[in-house]
Amino acid sequence: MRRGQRFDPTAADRPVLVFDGVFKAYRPDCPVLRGFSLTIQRGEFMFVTGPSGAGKSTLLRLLYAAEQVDAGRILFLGREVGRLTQDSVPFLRRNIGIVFQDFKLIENFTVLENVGLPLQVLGLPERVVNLRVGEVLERVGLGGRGHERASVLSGGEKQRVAIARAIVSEPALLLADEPTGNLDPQLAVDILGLFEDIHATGVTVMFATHDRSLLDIRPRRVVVLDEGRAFDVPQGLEGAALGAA
Amino acid sequence: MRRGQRFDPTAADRPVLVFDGVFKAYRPDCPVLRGFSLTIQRGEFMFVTGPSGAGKSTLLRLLYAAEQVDAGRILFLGREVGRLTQDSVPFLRRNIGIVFQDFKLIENFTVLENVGLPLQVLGLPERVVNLRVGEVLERVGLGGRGHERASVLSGGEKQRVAIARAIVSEPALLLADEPTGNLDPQLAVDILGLFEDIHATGVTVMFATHDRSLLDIRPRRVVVLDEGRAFDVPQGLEGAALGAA
Amino acid sequence: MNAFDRAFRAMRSDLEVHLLSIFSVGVAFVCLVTAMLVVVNVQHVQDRWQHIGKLSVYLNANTAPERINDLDTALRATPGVSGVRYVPSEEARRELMSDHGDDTLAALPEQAFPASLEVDTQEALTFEAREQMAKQLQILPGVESVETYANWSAKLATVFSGGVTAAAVLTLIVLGAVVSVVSSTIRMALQKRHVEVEVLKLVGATDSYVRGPFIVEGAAQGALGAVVALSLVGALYSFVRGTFEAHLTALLGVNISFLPWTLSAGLLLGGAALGAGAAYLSLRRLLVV
Amino acid sequence: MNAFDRAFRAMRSDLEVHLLSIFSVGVAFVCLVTAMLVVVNVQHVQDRWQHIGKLSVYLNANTAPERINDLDTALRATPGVSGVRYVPSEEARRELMSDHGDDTLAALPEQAFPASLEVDTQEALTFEAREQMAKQLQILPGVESVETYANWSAKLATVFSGGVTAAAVLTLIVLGAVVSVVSSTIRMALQKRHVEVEVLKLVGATDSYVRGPFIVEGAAQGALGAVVALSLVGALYSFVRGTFEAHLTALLGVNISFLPWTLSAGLLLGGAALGAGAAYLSLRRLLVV
Ligand SMILES: Nc1ncnc2c1ncn2[C@@H]1O[C@H](COP(=O)(O)OP(=O)(O)OP(=O)(O)O)[C@@H](O)[C@H]1O
Ligand SMILES: Nc1ncnc2c1ncn2[C@@H]1O[C@H](COP(=O)(O)OP(=O)(O)OP(=O)(O)O)[C@@H](O)[C@H]1O
Ligand SMILES: [Mg+2]
Ligand SMILES: [Mg+2]
Repeated sequence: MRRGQRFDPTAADRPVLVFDGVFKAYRPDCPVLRGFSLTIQRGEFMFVTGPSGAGKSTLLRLLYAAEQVDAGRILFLGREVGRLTQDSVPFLRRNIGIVFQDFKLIENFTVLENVGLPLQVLGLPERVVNLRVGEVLERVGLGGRGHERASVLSGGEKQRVAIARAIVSEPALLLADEPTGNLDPQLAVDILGLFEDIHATGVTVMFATHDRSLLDIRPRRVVVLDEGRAFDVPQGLEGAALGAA
Repeated sequence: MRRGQRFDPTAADRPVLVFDGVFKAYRPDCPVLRGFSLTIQRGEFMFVTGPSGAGKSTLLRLLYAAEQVDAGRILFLGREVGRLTQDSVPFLRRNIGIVFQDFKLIENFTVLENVGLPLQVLGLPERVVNLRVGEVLERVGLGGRGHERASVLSGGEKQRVAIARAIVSEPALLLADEPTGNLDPQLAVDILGLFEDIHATGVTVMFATHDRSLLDIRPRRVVVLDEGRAFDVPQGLEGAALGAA
Repeated sequence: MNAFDRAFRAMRSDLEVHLLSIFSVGVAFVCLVTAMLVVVNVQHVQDRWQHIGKLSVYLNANTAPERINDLDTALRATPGVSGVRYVPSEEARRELMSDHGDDTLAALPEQAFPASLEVDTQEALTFEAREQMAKQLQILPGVESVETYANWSAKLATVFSGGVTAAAVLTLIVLGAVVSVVSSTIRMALQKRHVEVEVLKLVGATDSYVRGPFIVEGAAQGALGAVVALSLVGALYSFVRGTFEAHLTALLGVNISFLPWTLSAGLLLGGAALGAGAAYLSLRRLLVV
Repeated sequence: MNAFDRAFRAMRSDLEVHLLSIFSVGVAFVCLVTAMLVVVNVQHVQDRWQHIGKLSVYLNANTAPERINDLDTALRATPGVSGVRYVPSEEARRELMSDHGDDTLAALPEQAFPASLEVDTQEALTFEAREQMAKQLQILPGVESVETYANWSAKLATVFSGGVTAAAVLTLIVLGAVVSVVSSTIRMALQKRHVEVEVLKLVGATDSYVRGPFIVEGAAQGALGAVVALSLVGALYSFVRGTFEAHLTALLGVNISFLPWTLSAGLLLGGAALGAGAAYLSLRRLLVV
């Protein structure tokens, strides 16, 4: 889909992602998202924050079609996610790199195999896959750990493997759900730097996190989810009226 | 074992936990713990910190006999953990409440069932179990969520269920492995408060975390693990010579 | 919740897999039940033939009626003999023909059917005593030959021991199949529930607490498999019995019967024990967490 | 890695469960293979009896040698007759006794064994033609009766159709058992690997990419199960053949034989198709992630 830019000169100007009045409720009495609207331009870097259970993960899940909206619509590159056929969902997901909050590593696969999965699925030759995976593991500080099984890794190492898998296929959109929750502060800053580097290559990034210290490092657009509503803070939380609640 | 105090007047003075020259290596070239020694008195509250992969989780796993030391010994209430027979390990674990870094919830059980497990295992009657579980869920802010399946919870909710399960059986020793990694700052402080309340009832607490802001809230004993060595900082990191890693 | 509740819960949540596995165990048991059914009925036939205590004293074609009378009287006086009946040549022919309805036999000339004295002996009489009696009768004048049906008994014994061997071989195969189905189901249940097992052990459950429900599940699979097999074969049996009973009774000389309830109950218990054992063995590795 | 590599990897990592399941499928197939073996051999016997085209013309005891000669000549001249042999009474007795080794028959008087003309007819001769011929022979003087063995053929046909029915019922049960074993294994493999499946789908794998290895595993289980059954029954067959060949050949009149390779190959392919189908069906739910 990224190649599509060449053929459609207006594509670069269109927002990469549009949430338009999205409602989502798992239980009727307690909706998670109530009329959530948001437009994200190509190449933006955006934080999503909010208290536990506010709906950050839900927002991302709707995006990669693991959940369906109850009302409203989500447009990714102009296409409505909720209307994709069963067969085209995999092609949507190939354009999105996702760091899952619970990592979702395959425990009995090696680190190499876990990280290489998005490339395997594309049918790339083994050699190319291994080369690319090796590079990415270096970037997350796990060079040389490729042949260990995912189950023996520490919490932070697993998280970095999950990050490596999300970026290995150079997706157009990167969704990171609490990707630094198990990392020490130094490593968290390093990983944030990695996301910024990737962002610098033109990738759109949505970064869901609780970590206020990360939000404060550089003023970025922040979306705060709370009680089913979203507050959009274009230039970071610094000085904004939202306290530490 | 807590009742044992009544019959052994010296027990209260004995350290609850002694690490004595503990070595542990998963790979021969790269030991995780090299001669780790530490004495923890009954009723202490202690942080364990260190960079990702430093061996925090390993330290705790050795304690509840999920791993064996390579050299040295660990004494819990005067008994050597590494020498416990297969049959007495369950009785060791009944005295320890553990919050696992990866939660270890049973996804297809309800929250009630997950939290009630340590009491079920003791053979307590259903009524007592439900009463106690209800109380504990209130304390972690999940009152009324008992009948949901663990798999539908958000990351932070899962973490709180894991905390509830660790404290439900009122253990003598509480091990918490990164128990606030998925919680927003406010909730993290609340949970730390919960641990302090429990600590106030005489429970010994070991709290492994990366979160520097938690370490700074109150000066506590901190053990910093790094490169296989431990640095013991009796009154918090404030002013100590250890920078941000 | 005790082990039964927990096992029941697990089986319900995985109902389809458990039903499939019970059916597989059942298919294995069907072979065994069928073989046992055959063995039981052959045993009946054999018992009947061994206890029927019949001797046929074939007479020379030209034996005088008085000699026959003498023989009759002598036989009746012999200890162990409970009845003697004279069957003339024509009657023998008729009897044989009505028994077999076979045209080939009809073609045989009348001389093929010698007159005989049919001797019924007391049931208590041993096989050896009858053979002895037959030897003594053989040398009497007018007696052509004596048939003790030892031959038939021997044949039946061969069939019977063949049946028993087949049943034994089948039992082994079935044991293997049941153990393999149950252990693969349990192993997979274990893999599926490995988090549950791990968590249970970490919160202080003893090995027996963890194992309990799996063993109950194994036992239930074995027992229910046996029930499935008994029902299937039972249904088949009543169908066969309903349709062919007359023929079978005529052919075998005894009413066919289903497995006695003791054997059925034994199968059920055996299935349960086997399933529990298979589960227990598959769980051995579980001891280490 | 293609679907085969991935399936192979999964089966290796779960070797025991897969072996157990293959064995269970094998046991189910053993029943089928055995039934087929019986059917195939009964078919051979039936073919042989239907084509053997033998007639026995039993002669009256007092038929003069010239009449026998006349009959012989007349028979040889009949179209469709390929050979005639005269079996006198004593020879008939000897033959029967050597065939059956039965003492009861020895007790029969010589008259029980009428002399006969054994007529061999050409194989091409239909059943009806032989019956017709028998009717015509029947009314000739000196002929006591004519045996066309139609009776035997009819009996064999009954046994054969019984065998076919049994094989069909068994086929159904076996299909059920194979499908149940394979689908429970696949379902459980799926449950065990649900994280793998979920992750694959989330990183953009198509449904067919996800399904591939499971279907390969199902097919492998079905096919290997058939191989196990063929080997087991094959081993049993060669043992039986080695030990009892002479008896069986004498009894049946034909050499017993194993399943033709086409049928064996068919079983193998059928097993694979069945396994793949069962796997496919169990995977249907997988479509939704
Ligand atoms: N599949 C589901 N079924 C029912 N309820 C669900 C489901 N998934 C999420 N929820 C509920 O929806 C709410 C929002 O969940 P979500 O995972 O989006 O929160 P979050 O903002 O990611 O929280 P956290 O920071 O704790 O991860 C939670 O209360 C959760 O229990
Ligand atoms: N079972 C195992 N086999 C091999 N290596 C292991 C095993 N468990 C842990 N390790 C390795 O030992 C090191 C320490 O792991 P541990 O989980 O104790 O780290 P940690 O301090 O908890 O890190 P984190 O903050 O990331 O959770 C890591 O490099 C990890 O890969
Ligand atoms: Mg979340
Ligand atoms: Mg850890």
